Amino acid sequence: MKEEMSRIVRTITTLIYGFIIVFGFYVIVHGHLTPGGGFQGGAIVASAFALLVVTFGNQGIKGFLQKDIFSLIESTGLVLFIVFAFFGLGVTFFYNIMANSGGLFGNSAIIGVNPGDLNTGGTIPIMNIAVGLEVFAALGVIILTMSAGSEITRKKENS
Amino acid sequence: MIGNFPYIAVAILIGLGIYTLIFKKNLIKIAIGITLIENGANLFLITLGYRKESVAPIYTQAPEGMNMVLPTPQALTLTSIVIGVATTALILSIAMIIYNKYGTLNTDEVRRLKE
Amino acid sequence: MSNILTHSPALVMALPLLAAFLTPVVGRFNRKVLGWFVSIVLGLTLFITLLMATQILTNGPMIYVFGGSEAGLTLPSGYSVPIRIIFHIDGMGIFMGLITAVVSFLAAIYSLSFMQKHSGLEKYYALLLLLATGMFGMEFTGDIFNFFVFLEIASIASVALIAFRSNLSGEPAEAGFKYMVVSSISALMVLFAVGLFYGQYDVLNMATIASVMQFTQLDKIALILLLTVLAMKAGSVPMHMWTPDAYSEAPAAITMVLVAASQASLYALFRISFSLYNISLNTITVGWIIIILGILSMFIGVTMAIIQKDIKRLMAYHAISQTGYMLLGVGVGLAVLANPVALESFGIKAMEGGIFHIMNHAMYKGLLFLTAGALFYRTGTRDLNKMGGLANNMFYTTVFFIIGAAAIAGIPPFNGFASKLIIYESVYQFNPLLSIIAMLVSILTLASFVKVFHSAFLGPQLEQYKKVQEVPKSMVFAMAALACIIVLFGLFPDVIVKNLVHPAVMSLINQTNYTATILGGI
Amino acid sequence: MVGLLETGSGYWNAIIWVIMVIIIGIAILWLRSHGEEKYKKDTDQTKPFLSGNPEVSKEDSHVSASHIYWGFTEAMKNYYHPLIKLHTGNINDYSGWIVLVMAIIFIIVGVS
Amino acid sequence: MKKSIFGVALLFFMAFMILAAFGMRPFGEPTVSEMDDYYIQNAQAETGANNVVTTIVFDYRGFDTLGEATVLFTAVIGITALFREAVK
Repeated sequence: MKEEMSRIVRTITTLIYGFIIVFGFYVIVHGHLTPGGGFQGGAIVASAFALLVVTFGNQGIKGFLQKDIFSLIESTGLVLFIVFAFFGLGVTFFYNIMANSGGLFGNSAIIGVNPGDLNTGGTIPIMNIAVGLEVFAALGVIILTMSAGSEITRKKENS
Repeated sequence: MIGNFPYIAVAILIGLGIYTLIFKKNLIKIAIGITLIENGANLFLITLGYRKESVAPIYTQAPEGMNMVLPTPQALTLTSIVIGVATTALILSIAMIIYNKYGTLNTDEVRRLKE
Repeated sequence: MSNILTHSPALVMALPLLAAFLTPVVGRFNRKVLGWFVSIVLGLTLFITLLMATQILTNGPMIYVFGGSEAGLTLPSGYSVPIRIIFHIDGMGIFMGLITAVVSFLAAIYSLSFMQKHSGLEKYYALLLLLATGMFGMEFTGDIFNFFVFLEIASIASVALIAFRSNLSGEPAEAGFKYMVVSSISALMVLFAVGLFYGQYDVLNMATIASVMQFTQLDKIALILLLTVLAMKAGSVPMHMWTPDAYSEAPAAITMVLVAASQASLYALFRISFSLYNISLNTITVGWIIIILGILSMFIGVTMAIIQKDIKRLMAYHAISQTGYMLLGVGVGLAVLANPVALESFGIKAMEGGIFHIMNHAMYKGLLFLTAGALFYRTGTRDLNKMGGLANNMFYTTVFFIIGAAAIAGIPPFNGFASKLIIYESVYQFNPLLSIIAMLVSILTLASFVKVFHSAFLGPQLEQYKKVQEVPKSMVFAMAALACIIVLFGLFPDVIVKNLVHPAVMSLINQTNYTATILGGI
Repeated sequence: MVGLLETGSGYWNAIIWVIMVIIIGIAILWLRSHGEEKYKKDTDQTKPFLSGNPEVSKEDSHVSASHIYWGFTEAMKNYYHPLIKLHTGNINDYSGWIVLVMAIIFIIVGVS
Repeated sequence: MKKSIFGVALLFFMAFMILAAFGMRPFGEPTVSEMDDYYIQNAQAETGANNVVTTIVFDYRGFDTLGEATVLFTAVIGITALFREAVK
């Protein structure tokens, strides 16, 4: 992505990328009620970053998307995930302690078809969020690294 | 007979992928072949999970009294799709490194290691 | 303490994973402590693995249900199939787990000074931890899809490690690409076989599949897919061409771990053919297929090794030919599995030889690769033509190389001789020709290592290596530990065979125990 | 007895082997100590006799790796040529070999 | 020459794959579905989540998901390690 794309594309991108990110987080948070979950939502959020990279080129997004922050978010998500797996260690690894406990995300669902209650699922929503963070950060790092690498390749070709 | 067509599609996808691996000489095309095989395997898994006149296994506002498709293959396919994404990203970036170092993507020239 | 024992299968997986997730953060703050941090974590893993080993060898197999309401409760109430992921560690699994733990720990110790000059160390150590985790998962899991996941982890981590030095030259990237392609094929074929099993039996637990297995046409096809791709991952001729590339281009410590990783695939091959389909498959045919693969690997591997000029390529071809011994021993055991008399008289012995050879091979081939790495560390070349007279400068390296070479060539009293002797004598009763070929291969192995010793260590001191001195302490320590293990195994092979190898063989042969551990009494 | 390993049709004990090696070595040294040294040091008697030719220096007499076993490889040329030709470092061939072996095993196991 | 041999091998491989396709049970009629019926019936009561697939991904087979996240992490580490000097 040497130079940025046309004015139309830039305007539309600046308009919609926020909505894409919000929709991705919606998919992440409602993963235990509706189709979707951490991976799908994270992929949606990362697609917003891909859109930014394609539109503005990785010169234009410097200072806006930093790889270090992404890798930090990625480690955070993974550590959150494995720590909530560790919390079950009183019983077994990955035991769902918070399900039906009445606390956070602790309501027990109505058996059978129901409109859905966000405050259910035990550790599942938390793991959804953790995996969502990890996935969008990981895909963001991949996008940024590979676009920068392709720029180096282009430099080599031009010279 | 007609019920086996999805499996035949799976076989054809995998065969095309392996054909690409053997007969195509571009590293990027080889990556595409691996993706083809992987999609064949994913299609196979998700095909196994289908059950006639059933709905997705989600209770949120599901139609009453319908039985649901098997949920396990969908979970497995999700896992294998993410694994495939990781594999493809890594293999493409290795191809980029090779292009930087060798100046070519032809498998006949990317063979400094032999014998 | 008992708590740690109960949860040890989870801890063995979770500790390196957590450390791997934290390694980039640690490396950002302080690069000095990084190597020690990783070494300590892998040492803890080794300690937990030893605890598990004592537990399993005294009280039988170990079960761990992830997310279950109880660690040992595999079946939900009133149900006949396991619904959760189960770790199922028996004698064979813990045997391989010990190899993995020892090898990865020593690799971390060796890397302390071997990788010092390289950049991106935190990524290197994170990948090393992830590779160890993937191997542990492959060896401990009792769930076939879980096995696929860990196979992918091990493959991707080893690819990234093989290509790690691609900032210096292009060859590591090429080797990484080749290994990536072949390992992706293997992993996807494993996934396809998983689908075949799931479509027929609607279970993913290996023991349950084994209990309901009725060798249909689809099971046959799944067996063939798994057999081929796992033999390929183990590096058996004629699917071995990735082995020299990958082994020679990876850093030396990683090459030692890669040997153990390919042996994890070998373990999976044995597990599939013995525990999943026991005598339900056509044991004569499949056993002979494995034997022929082994003979080809032995002979072609060693003959290609003789003409090599790159020291690590030479050793990689030797790794192929040693894999042939394991395939030969266990293949004989599989071929006579259906007839109890032959199994009693020599089949079990042959399998003991083959499986004892796995551990010996991991040890002495690791030692040899580490010595090759030490030579590369000091001389900066892997070309045997450019070396010479290094025995004057590097005393310890020379001694360790002699020990390793004697062990791989099967010279008493080192450990290679013990396992090779078992293989010769028990295979001779099955078919004398195979045993004679094995002995010939052993002679050729000795010949090619005499070549390495002569051209690298003997001869006059070359002037460009005048000021070469001994390698740093941590590398010497790693090599010395492996050398001590080799000598001890060579002096007291019976202890190892009686306490470690025989339980492993029994846990492979006895399928009813394997299924009964999960499903309760049958 | 420690170290006694049963090897299918025989036995192997490394300890006894080491002890025997030590005993034989001592015996050889004892015999050697009974030899007598007639030759004089620092004369031509101690030099190697290459049928009158001067002794080549160590640097020249060191054989480099690619020349070792030249005779062996030369004798087995018919075996090595096709073998080396098979090892094209070409990734297409790698996957081709996998499919070939898979097909062969398919046929063998399928008919049996 | 070698290519033709590989092509024949590929044909045999495809033949066996098609054979396997015809050997499969017909599409949409699973013969045994014991494990999945357990999930569909008990997932809500055991975990309280409505989405059965998510309960499998994060609870029943949560360890697979950990491995899967680890695969992604491994790939990211590998890619950043490959480009570590080219891309600062």
